[in-house]
Amino acid sequence: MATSIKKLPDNEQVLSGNGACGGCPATMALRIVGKALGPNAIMLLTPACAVASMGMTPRLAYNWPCINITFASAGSSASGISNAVEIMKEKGRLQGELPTVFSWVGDGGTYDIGFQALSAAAERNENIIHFCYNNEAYSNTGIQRSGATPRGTWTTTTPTGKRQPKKNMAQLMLEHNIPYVATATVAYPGDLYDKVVKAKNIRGMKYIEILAPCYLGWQFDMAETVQLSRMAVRSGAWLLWEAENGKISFNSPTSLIINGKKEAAPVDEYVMKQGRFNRLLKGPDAPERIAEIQGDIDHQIAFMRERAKITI
Amino acid sequence: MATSIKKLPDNEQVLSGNGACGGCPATMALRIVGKALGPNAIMLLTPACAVASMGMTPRLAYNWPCINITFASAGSSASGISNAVEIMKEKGRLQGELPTVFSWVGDGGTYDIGFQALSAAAERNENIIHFCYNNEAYSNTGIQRSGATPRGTWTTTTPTGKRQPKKNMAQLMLEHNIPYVATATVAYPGDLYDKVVKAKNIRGMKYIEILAPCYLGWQFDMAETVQLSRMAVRSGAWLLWEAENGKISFNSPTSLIINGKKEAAPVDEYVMKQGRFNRLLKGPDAPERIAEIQGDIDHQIAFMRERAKITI
Amino acid sequence: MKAAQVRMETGAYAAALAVKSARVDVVPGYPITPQTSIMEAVAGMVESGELNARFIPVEGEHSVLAAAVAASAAGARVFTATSANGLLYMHEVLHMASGGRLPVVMCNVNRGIFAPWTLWADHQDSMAQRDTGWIQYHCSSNQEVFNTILQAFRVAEQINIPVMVNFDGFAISHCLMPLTLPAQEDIDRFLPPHEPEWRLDPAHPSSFSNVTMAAEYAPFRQMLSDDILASIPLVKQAAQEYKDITGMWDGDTIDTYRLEDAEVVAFAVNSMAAELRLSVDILREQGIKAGLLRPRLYIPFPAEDIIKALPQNAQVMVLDRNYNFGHPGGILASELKSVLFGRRNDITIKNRVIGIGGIDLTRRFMADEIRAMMNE
Amino acid sequence: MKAAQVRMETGAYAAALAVKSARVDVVPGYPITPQTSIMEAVAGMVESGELNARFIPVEGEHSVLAAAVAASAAGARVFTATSANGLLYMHEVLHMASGGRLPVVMCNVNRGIFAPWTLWADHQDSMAQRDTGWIQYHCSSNQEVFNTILQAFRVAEQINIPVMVNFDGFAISHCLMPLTLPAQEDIDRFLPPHEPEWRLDPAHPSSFSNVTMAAEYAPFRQMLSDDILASIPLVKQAAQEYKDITGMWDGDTIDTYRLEDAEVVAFAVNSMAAELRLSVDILREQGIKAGLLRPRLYIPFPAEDIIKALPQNAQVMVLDRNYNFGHPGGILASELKSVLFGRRNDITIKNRVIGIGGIDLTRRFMADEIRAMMNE
Amino acid sequence: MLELRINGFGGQGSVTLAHLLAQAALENGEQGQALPFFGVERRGAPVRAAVRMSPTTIHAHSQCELPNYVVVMSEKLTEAAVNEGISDCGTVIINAPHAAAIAKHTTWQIDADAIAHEAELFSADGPLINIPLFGAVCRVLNIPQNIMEQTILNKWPGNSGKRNLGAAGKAYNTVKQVSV
Amino acid sequence: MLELRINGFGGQGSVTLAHLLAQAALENGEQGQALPFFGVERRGAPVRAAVRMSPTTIHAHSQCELPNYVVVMSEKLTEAAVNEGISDCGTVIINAPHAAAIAKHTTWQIDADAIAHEAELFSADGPLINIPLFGAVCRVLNIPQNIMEQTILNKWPGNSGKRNLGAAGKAYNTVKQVSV
Amino acid sequence: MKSVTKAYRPISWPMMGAGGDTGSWRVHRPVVDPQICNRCQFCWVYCPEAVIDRNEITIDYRYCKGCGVCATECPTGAITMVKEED
Amino acid sequence: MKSVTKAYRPISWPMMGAGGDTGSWRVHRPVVDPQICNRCQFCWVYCPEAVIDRNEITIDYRYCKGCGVCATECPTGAITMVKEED
Ligand SMILES: Cc1ncc(C[n+]2csc(CCOP(=O)(O)OP(=O)(O)O)c2C)c(N)n1
Ligand SMILES: Cc1ncc(C[n+]2csc(CCOP(=O)(O)OP(=O)(O)O)c2C)c(N)n1
Ligand code: SF4
Ligand code: SF4
Ligand code: SF4
Ligand code: SF4
Ligand code: SF4
Ligand code: SF4
Ligand SMILES: [Mg+2]
Ligand SMILES: [Mg+2]
Repeated sequence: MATSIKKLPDNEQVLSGNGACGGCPATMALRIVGKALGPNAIMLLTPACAVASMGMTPRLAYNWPCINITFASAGSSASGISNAVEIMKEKGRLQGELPTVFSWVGDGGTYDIGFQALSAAAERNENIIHFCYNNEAYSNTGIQRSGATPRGTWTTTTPTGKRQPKKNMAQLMLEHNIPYVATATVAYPGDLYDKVVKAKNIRGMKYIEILAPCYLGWQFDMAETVQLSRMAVRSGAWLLWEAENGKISFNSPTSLIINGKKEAAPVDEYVMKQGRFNRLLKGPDAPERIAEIQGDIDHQIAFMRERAKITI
Repeated sequence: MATSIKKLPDNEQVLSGNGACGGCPATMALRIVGKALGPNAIMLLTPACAVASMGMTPRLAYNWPCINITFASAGSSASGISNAVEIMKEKGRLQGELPTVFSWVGDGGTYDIGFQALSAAAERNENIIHFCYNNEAYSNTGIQRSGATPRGTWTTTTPTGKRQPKKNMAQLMLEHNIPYVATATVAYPGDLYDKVVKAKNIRGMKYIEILAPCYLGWQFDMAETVQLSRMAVRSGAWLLWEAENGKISFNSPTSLIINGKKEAAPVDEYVMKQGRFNRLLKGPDAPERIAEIQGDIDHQIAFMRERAKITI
Repeated sequence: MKAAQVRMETGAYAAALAVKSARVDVVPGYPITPQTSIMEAVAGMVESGELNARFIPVEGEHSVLAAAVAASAAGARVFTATSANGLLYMHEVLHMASGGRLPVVMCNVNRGIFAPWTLWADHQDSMAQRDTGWIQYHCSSNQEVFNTILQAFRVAEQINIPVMVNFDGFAISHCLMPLTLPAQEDIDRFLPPHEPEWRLDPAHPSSFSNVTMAAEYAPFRQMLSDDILASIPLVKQAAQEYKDITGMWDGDTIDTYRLEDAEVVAFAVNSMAAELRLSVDILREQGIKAGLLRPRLYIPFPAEDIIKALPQNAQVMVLDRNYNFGHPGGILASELKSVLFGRRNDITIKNRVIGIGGIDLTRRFMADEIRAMMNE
Repeated sequence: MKAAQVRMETGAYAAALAVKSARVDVVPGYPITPQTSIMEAVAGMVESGELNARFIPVEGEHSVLAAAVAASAAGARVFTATSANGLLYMHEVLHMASGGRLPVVMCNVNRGIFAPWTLWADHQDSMAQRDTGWIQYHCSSNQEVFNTILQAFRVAEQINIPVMVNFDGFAISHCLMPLTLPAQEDIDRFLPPHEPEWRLDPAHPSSFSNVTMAAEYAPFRQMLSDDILASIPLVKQAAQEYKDITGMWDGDTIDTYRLEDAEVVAFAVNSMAAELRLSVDILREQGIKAGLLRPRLYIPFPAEDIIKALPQNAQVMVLDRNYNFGHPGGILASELKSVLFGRRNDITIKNRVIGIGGIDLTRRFMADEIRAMMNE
Repeated sequence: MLELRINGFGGQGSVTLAHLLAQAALENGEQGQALPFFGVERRGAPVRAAVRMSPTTIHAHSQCELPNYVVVMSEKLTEAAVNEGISDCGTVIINAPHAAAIAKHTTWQIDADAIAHEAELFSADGPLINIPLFGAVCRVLNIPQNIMEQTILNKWPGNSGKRNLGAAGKAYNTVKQVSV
Repeated sequence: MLELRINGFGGQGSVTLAHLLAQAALENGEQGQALPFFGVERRGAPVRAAVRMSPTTIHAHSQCELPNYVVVMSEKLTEAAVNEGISDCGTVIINAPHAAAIAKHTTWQIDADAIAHEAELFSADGPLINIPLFGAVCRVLNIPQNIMEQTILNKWPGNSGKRNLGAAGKAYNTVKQVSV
Repeated sequence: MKSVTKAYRPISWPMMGAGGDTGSWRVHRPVVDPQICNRCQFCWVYCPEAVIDRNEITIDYRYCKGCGVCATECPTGAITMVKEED
Repeated sequence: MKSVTKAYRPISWPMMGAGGDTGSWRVHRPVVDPQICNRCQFCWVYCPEAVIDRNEITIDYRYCKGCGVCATECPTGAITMVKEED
């Protein structure tokens, strides 16, 4: 059972009056992450909504030491910091607990331009946590396609719908054989909290990806942010799982879908709620388009069900 | 059954008197690749031994149109070329068969600095073949560690032995859900030839990785190049497999090891033949070090055996 | 001249329309503010079929230009666009494009660079690329952006050197202004299809950029240096022929305003140079004989045209929107001094760096600056 | 002064020994010829425990510098090294390092750039980075490489600006020469531990390089420009104190040879400047009053020291090992002209670009060049 | 050259309003320019846009420091907008049910919200006030009503265009100068 | 300043030979410099290295165009090596069983292969000829034998050093000038 | 080595309202009815702005952006969104 | 658009001996004994230099580098490596 809401700690690392859109799922998620990490951490950010939201010099909305770095560099810069604090501690120039070094990066900075440095950090098993808050597009520049954009999605660079399915990023990180990989989303704060606490206490490379339904990019009413997050999980469009040392376990409610205790909701409702899909579903080809989206989801569920059986 | 040696075509795309070391496995492999691709192809090269071997301006040892590109760029530059030739053909500016666009890249240019562009090309399912000739190090610069260097290997940047296991690159490409992925090595030319012919006739992204035992980096007698390639396969240090649309099948002799018809040879002989390992195996910790290497191999065999069972 | 069409367009969309008019084959792209609007427009044109080309949405700018140069080597006409850190990230490939003599045309929508982050215009991004071997234009209006991209393809393909077309982020890229679109036949006359004399061709296998010994390498570089200078007459010719065909003129290597009798010459590029016309008028009203010299071509630096154009004993007020680190002031001032050294000792050069990180440059502010510089 | 030790070392190994002597904390690295030898030496020292530091073998140079600047922001003393395309690939992060005022020290082992590929020395790689806001030294011997790296850390940490230490590939990096190693206590006295006044510290949370409006952004950039110039006295001080402590002297911002009464002044940097001493001797034997002025500090450009040092009416022969695209000739010549404009009209400047892509520069060849330039 | 600044909140459609006004200038046989200021503002945060009209080519590319006209899309912003800068004897146009005259400045008032409501023009953030405001500003700038209407029809051919016409026309005819 | 060029094949140990000579200069109280030329050559391809010795600081950093001494590691290369450049009345040292005198140049001969064989100094490519050649060149340059030996022992403390001493010493004493 | 200049670095410091007085962005205002509220804290946990007091279930209107997430997620319907009157 | 200059590009053309007369690199020379050879073509397929005639099983010594792979892979021992005499 995930930690209950009432048991979540009081500390707030995300300060009120930040620069994010109302209802921002990334900010929502970061608040929970902050409760799990606490103040003794160093945050890295690549250009993204999270940067536009953090306040402009000299004002800061996050209550951590933060460093903005070049877009491709989360994996390498985080490695630089974690090596720096460790050697400075060894040499006695730092006192107290080692801070947790974590990157807070969008899907563009994770799936695309930042993937190489991230993959290399995983290969070196650097002692960092990489968070990907995934809003399935380049939101900060106005919604362009990314490697995380699902097939059939409208973006400004795929006006008739993206042709290729998204990368299965969390699985790719899993196949790097790192000690911890997890997926989460804003509708399940207790689940997210527990995963971050777990990651914080594991040495080596950790990857946590958080689905972040963005009303601006996905085109729904901002008040529905958490609803969309929940629908994504219930329809199987987003799967909740974690893997310690390569062993996958699914988290509720995804676990129910995986082990057949519960049917995944058909994707229609989820899709129709979002302008990024439904604007392309007004033509006669709507049924095939929906079927394609449903097909990608079904494939992913079936695949991960099998993949989880490998426990070597 | 793989195509027999006598049935391999006569055409030579690699010309005699090239600049490679005697006994170069990369050149050996490229010769076979050339027989499969034929002359109607465009070759991309990132800085590597293959470039030092191709002759200096104005002399060229490869009988294809070739382009040298920046180190990180195989995936993106190949995409540029394949899109260029296709649109020019559409517009009637190119006649005849579309040429095969392929990259000939080392492990450094594939596992490390080139991984991002390669991964993105896979996500876009570009119509190219990416070949990785894997000599498990940065050979052209004098043997430094790469993401392909196995744990326990001496290189100039890991003088006491690399601490981390190598990336499972071919599997990572498989998890990108591209139409074709294959592994090969120089000791099995027929197997390599067949895989390249297959790749050539599939539309979309193809990845073929070729283990290339390099006497200079691995530190053995150059005449033994093919022997080492064979030992790598027999010991299970290198697995021969291919995957069409995600369905993995193993090739002989790896298939025999996988389905238990044949024991993998213990790694000792393979390791002891190579200076890059045995120079670190003179101390009392030799047994553990060898056990660690054997452990990585056993794990890989067991894992791929299971992974192959997923046919979704 | 066929009937042209006038419409209201942003600078970014004007660029996209030029790409369409140039019948480009391949456009690799990646988003970055304020350039993104160009890529969005091009992607839209390609998907709608309005433009028969391939749009390649790669994963970062290093790959954008890597895809572009390779497509160019394959014989395609290639365009791309970027800004600020996107341009910086391309740096390695910028050198490859010029060294390899690949005639790619790229828009850089000028924006200040990281660190720290800024979204707004200054010229550090493109001027920091001055040693990469690209020809560089600076535009001061939407119309000039459109016109220059077409002229750039012509020059690039004639001399086999890539060309960068710079214009300010927001002040031009997001500024809605009237745009005159010449008839497509006129444009086709001005810019015939790309006919490279070399390309990657299986029928004639040859290789590009192998390792090269100094004896061959040095002459390649010398030729590049020479040909960049040799592009000046081509730039003039392109401007002239474009005028003959479309009737439009933005200047050739330089553009001047009330310069003939000027005693005080404002020297600047890009959108601030347009605004400076109004500053010149203000100064003239105040009884100061002011004028404007705007290098439209920044690389190659049009030294001879500038030396010819500058009135005797003029005070030249160079307004840089960039820093020349290691020297006081900006890059334009330093380049101007270097070309006037020993040739125009009559000229006084004064210099200020203004407008960094998007500080708004109004006609009044710049007129005041120039007046202040006079008493220095 | 404690007893020093003399040994034969290559320039690359001399650099690694300086890193060890500076007690560096973090060294991210990636191989590239001819720099690789430095990283191999450092990796060896770290694994053997000779140097208590972290070596991070990242996957490419963009990541090398990204790891370096971040480690520096965390408060570590950071070194790295690269060459040619490795340096070009870092370009975006070079700007971040200076804009963020992070005192990283990096060796660039000069090598010509792609396209096409060359392995041998010229200076296009580092000089194309002149607008990135780094302080740049050029060294002309193994000993100077060692000495300069230590001085560079001092200056970088005093003024919070990254420093690039340049020396030629092979001619210096792979040249075995006698090297004098001062005692470690002397070095520790010269270079105390790094005490940054700001770092990423959970006890005092603060953020680095958020989006910044022009009103704050512009002053940051102005300060960077000012502080780069303000480093000149620190460079001199460092050279002087290093001399006081170790007895060794390579010049401060500039280094001269037989300059006082010279009528013909050779002006060049790096290893060719060492060889030029012999050319000067040859010319003197031929009755030509030749001398040498070698900027040891390239950025900031030591304008005042050069203006002071140049004899009246001298002919300055600038020998560039790089191209200043868009202008005839090389970058050094153009920078020298710009600083002499209006200040030393007595000086004649002539310029040639030589040694591109590793063309061997012998004392005789350069003496001949200079003689030829005299009759131009 | 006529200079105008729009002050509003993100989501109120200030960019479209600026574009419409520049389009109207062209339609009216003049040169027009719309130059919004873009930042990292989110929906709800204050935003600005510059508009210029001139019979001759417009070379200015800066924001309008001292515009002849200031359009205030929400009365909350009135004071801030005026303090931001306006030419002496410049004119202010305020969207509000009722507005007080601004000292030393000709002041016009229009209830764009009400008109939008009536015409059932809505966006996620409430009434689409930029259409009526466009009508009102055209009136204040003495741009003929038919030009104003043509501009709308060019932008929205078809029904939405028609609905907009009504609202804009109503505003064109009801915007009134506030007497001191 | 004394300048010397080594011409050999990749794998023959020309770099080590150059380093040893430069070390010997230091050992001998002079300044030394070893400057091999690096390219993309593979084992077996022709290679070059420059060596300089001087009582005063060495500023030269170029390859040796017209060296005073040329060391030819394989007689196959003799002609090429001499044509590459040598000062008038420069000296040539050739590794060969027997060698003919080179016109206008003092010529020395040493059978380094034989000596290496004898001393059982082998590498992957055959006999390790650079050790005996080092001895021979020292003799020709009049570097005292003890300096030569000290240089070897500094580089290879321990047994391999000893074995090398023998071979180098033998060469030191058997290298002979070829009479014309 | 100690720095001799106070390097002018682009540094920022934590504060509320780093993004401005974001309360002014509101179009609708969330109003809690304490009678109906059951103190489940759902609104608190989902509020991206951290403006809800988890114990009092009161809202800091200086910064509340009026996104309405709290109202949507409230299981008891204790929160209603009312139009801001300007 | 047609180019007006013959752009001086770094182009190379296919030719044998692009890496030089690589035969001179040889330390040992492979010698085939036609009596023993069974024409299996193993040597041909593994030769990195493409200097073995697959039918005649003869070797082009201009370029053979003497790596010895052919000799090692020859199943019949028909190839022996003999020291090059200079
Ligand atoms: C090298 C470089 N390229 C492009 C950009 C422009 N850029 C800034 S934010 C951004 C989008 C980031 O997308 P993502 O990582 O998914 O984060 P999100 O905006 O969606 O939160 C882009 C493309 C940049 N700052 N640097
Ligand atoms: C950006 C950049 N970084 C580094 C290099 C230097 N470099 C050239 S070849 C090479 C090694 C390539 O290794 P790999 O790809 O494995 O090919 P191999 O040499 O092993 O055949 C390196 C590091 C370069 N040319 N460009
Ligand atoms: S665009 Fe989406 S992700 Fe970005 S700040 Fe707004 S709500 Fe958050
Ligand atoms: S080093 Fe190895 S891979 Fe490189 S050319 Fe030589 S044999 Fe081939
Ligand atoms: S969600 Fe509703 S019921 Fe629960 S605490 Fe908030 S207001 Fe009360
Ligand atoms: S409306 Fe949004 S910001 Fe305001 S309290 Fe509710 S959730 Fe928080
Ligand atoms: S020795 Fe090597 S190169 Fe020569 S023929 Fe045999 S395999 Fe080919
Ligand atoms: S491998 Fe041996 S037997 Fe087979 S063809 Fe070659 S030489 Fe003959
Ligand atoms: Mg995103
Ligand atoms: Mg390799």
